Amino acid sequence: MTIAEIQDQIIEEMSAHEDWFDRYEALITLGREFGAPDDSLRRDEYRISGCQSAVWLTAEMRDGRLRLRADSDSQITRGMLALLLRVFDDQPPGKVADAELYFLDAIGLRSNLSPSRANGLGTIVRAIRETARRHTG
Amino acid sequence: MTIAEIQDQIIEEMSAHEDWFDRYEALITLGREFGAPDDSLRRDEYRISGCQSAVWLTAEMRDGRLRLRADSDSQITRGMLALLLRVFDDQPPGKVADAELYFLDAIGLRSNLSPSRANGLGTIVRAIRETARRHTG
Amino acid sequence: MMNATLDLKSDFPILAREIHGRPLAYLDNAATTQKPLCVIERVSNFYRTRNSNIHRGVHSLSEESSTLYEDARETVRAFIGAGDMREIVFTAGTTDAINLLARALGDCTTGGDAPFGDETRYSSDAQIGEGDEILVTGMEHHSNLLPWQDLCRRRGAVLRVLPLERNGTLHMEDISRRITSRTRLVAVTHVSNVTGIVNPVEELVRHAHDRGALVLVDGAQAVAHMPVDVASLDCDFYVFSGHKMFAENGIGVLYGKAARLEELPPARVGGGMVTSVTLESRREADLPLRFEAGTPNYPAAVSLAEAIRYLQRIGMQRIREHENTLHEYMREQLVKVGGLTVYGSAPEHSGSVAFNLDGIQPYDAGMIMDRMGVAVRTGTHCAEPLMRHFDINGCIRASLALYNDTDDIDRLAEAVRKAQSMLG
Amino acid sequence: MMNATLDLKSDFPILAREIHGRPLAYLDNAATTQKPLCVIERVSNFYRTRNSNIHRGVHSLSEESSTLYEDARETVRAFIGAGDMREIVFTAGTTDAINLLARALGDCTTGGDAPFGDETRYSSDAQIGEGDEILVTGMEHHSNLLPWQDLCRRRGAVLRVLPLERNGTLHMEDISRRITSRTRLVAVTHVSNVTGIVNPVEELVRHAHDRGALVLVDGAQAVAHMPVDVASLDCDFYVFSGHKMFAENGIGVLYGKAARLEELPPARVGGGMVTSVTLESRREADLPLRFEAGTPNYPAAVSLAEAIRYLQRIGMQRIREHENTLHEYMREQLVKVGGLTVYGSAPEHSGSVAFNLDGIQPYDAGMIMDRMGVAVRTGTHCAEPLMRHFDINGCIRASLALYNDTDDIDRLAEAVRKAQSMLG
Ligand SMILES: Cc1ncc(COP(=O)(O)O)c(C=O)c1O
Ligand SMILES: Cc1ncc(COP(=O)(O)O)c(C=O)c1O
Repeated sequence: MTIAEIQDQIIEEMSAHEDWFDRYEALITLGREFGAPDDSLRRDEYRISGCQSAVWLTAEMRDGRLRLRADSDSQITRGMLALLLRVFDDQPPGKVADAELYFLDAIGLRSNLSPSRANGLGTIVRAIRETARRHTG
Repeated sequence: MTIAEIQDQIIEEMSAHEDWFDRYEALITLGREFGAPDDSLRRDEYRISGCQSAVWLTAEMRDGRLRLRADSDSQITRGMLALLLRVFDDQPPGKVADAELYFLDAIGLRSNLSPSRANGLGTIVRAIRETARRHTG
Repeated sequence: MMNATLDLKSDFPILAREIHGRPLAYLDNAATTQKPLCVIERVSNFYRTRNSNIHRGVHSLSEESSTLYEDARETVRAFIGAGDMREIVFTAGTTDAINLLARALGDCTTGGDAPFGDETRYSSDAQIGEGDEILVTGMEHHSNLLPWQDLCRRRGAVLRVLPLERNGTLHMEDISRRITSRTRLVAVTHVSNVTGIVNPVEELVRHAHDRGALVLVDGAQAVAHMPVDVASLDCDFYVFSGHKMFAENGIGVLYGKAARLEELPPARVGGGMVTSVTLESRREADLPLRFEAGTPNYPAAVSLAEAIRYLQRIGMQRIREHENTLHEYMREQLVKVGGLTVYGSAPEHSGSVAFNLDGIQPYDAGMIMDRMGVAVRTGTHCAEPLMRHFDINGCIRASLALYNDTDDIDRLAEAVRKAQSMLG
Repeated sequence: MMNATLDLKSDFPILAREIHGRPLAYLDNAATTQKPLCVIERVSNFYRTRNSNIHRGVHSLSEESSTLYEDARETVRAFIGAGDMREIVFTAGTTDAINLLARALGDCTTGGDAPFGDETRYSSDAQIGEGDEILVTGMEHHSNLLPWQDLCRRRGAVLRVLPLERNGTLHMEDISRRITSRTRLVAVTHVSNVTGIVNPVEELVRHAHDRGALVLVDGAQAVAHMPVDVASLDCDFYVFSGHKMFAENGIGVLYGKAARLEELPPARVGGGMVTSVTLESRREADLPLRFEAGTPNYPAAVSLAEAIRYLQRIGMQRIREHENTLHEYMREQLVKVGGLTVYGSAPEHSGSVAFNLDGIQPYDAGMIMDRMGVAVRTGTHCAEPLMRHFDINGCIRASLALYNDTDDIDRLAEAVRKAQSMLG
């Protein structure tokens, strides 16, 4: 699926949850299902600075596609990472670098993008895009 | 005359001047008549710090009385010095140190006494009193 | 038990705000306090009618501003029980005050010479140098740690740390061992900004003075919550921030005993702190102006004086009692909720309670609690060594001020339960 | 000739005040400017509805405050034409900014070692040391002189001075001689706070960069009066104060090219400028937070953004033209009065006119003028070397801002006449 198609899918799924608590409940569930903590990933060198919770991110290229791995000690952040990786993982790096990211807005996470947010979602998105850019051209 | 008598005299004289401009006109005249600038006095060691205009002050004891000399480069300050010396010069140092100073209030110069005033009248009065205190006891 | 209750919320306009459709329960007072209407209006009126730069201007507005600024200094002096206005230096805040002091204590020499500026006025003995020791505690805010760390590295001095007991209190038995004849300064917080533990400052001061060491007390978390009297504490320096005691931001205080301040050269220089300047030299103003280079934040000083008058109308002792009662109630309620750990316990507390929900990241909990209208702070609270002491990455901190009430605490408990149910 | 006239007095509540029964003619703008109602109300509203400490709190108020603080940074960035928000460091004011820079440039080393902190990040080449030269000019405000004097003495560097022509302008022919290969920094004011002379900063920057020297421009007297674009000036650092540009006190800006700031260690340390801390070490935050230790004055930053929007609504070019017209009118009127000396003349002026009445002390004149409702400043204006250049002990300074009009100037002339008649 394309980045846009995945975003549309997420928007549809999340639109079932009307209020904030439901939406975050869903996010937390996603976080729980995101996989076991991976110690090979939870290393200082992979840590993104500027988030209050710890966030780790790595990327490599496989078959011309960007393969992302990420983790966090925060459940909510893990939920957000689950969504972000669903959108960005296994996509061509050029698309990752340039894709318009509208689903966060649509599902009510937009305010999390501002640079002063403690969760650093904006910082994570920026880190993913920069990684992608390094792997293009 | 005592310090109180002199103060009363000054209050009477100055009360003739109703508005601020008249009073300051009188003060400036006093400053002009205060005597020629005295270079033996205008020396760094005699300078009181904390006034915007330069003020010099010395004191010595003669016959048990405090003999004050003072000068300033500001006419208005010289006028104030003229009044202060009229009150304090040639008085016993104990009286100078302790005298209640009410004439400044009565002739409308009280606000000049506050520590933040640029003219430092308060600073000058404090310097005179400290000098007097050094010469008592 | 609730008889000491104050009822002050209506004095603080922001407390009427709603957050996500719920009334605000503001429990982030250790970060900054809200401002009563009288303070907000005082500053607004000041700018509308009095504002002008100070520093001995001869025109009326300037004299009015100058007078109000010096009146504020006197108000602060009386509030903390200092002996003399010359001992009250206005700074931009606590961090600024500590940095200023750290620089003055060690960075005004030219490689071993006497400090310069008005050279004859200072004592080079007052400068901290090679081999000297500075003692901090394991619970200091970064602002009372990093400046000393840096000073030690710059001057070849040694940073020592007074360790903590498991419950987060100072290891007082260690004191006589840790304060040695080489100790020049003990830097200690009056109240922990995390655990709310009140330190036995008077005892520390006695020990330090016995060994000839100076004491700086970081009062950032104390002045808004309890009577503070620097004379009876007998500390050499005391610092705090206006914004944590109901005044506007951008003002703080460095109190220093006059004899101590006289020995120190100004570490920040510029307009306003000199009486004469040439290209090669300067003559410096007397205390306290010597330490106030540049245009001071005189409107914020006016706001601080107004905040102090507000506090005095209520009475610091009443405030202390009210907060004590609430603090106990908060601990009780949290224990009742269960499934959490409270960090730190001591004979005397003030302000903050720090805790973590079992198996839940503080950040996650904070997000949910915010949605419940409850403002707490999460993270390391600029006290990472203390986090390491408790072996945690961070925690939730709920911190009190005079306007809080049991309702805020009940809301806190409710929000904690909600976070547990969503995240647990 | 008066076609560029602005009519803004009603925006400024304080200008409706009476002084000794006369309307206020406020001509002390170089000391501080008055605040428009929109700025006063912006801050008041901020405290009533938004206030909370910033620094990545997770609760809503904290996020609102943080966002407004960073928005203010962006507003400042755009206003002075900086390329990147990371280049805008908030300080307490101009004096504070210059002191911070001076310390960062020379006081973060341990006797010749590399600067410490996050050691790998800095360049020890950026530190000023033994034998290096700093060039200031003969017209600097003490705040742009004393910090360099002190730095030179601490580090064994040499302070050089670019002398002035008789008319008070920089001796530009001397420049190539004074900026040598040893010059590390040129510190120059954009506009003199006494004579109002506008310096040829771009030319100075070119010369300095040709020799590999950095340039700090003190913009305290420029930013409120003319369009300023740091990109076209190409200076390395630019500093100014909010209170001199219609914002509240307690906020200032240190602009620095990102590459230059990256090289420099933070000279003030504490909470908020680190990402992790141990008792022995720290990891520092990225620009600009690395230079903002302690709780920043975010409400004053919000006021600065509001002041900038006010300025932008009027337009800096229009303000410049209005003030130019008034400045010329003021000089003309003073010449017409006669019996006085105006100090300094140059192709370009802004803001201040400095003068003395023949045979009359400025202090005396200022007292009389105040009674006429005219607020001017008298004294040395924190520029004693410049006083010495003109061979005077002090002078009267009348200084303009956007709200002044010809009526203020006529009142000034009238007050000067009165002072002459009383004191002459
Ligand atoms: C040219 C110049 N530089 C620096 C300053 C110092 O500014 P502040 O007092 O706001 O720190 C001033 C004003 O006082 C000034 O006019
Ligand atoms: C104990 C303590 N010290 C110092 C500080 C720093 O205060 P400020 O940020 O106002 O400089 C704080 C608050 O942040 C604190 O709680």
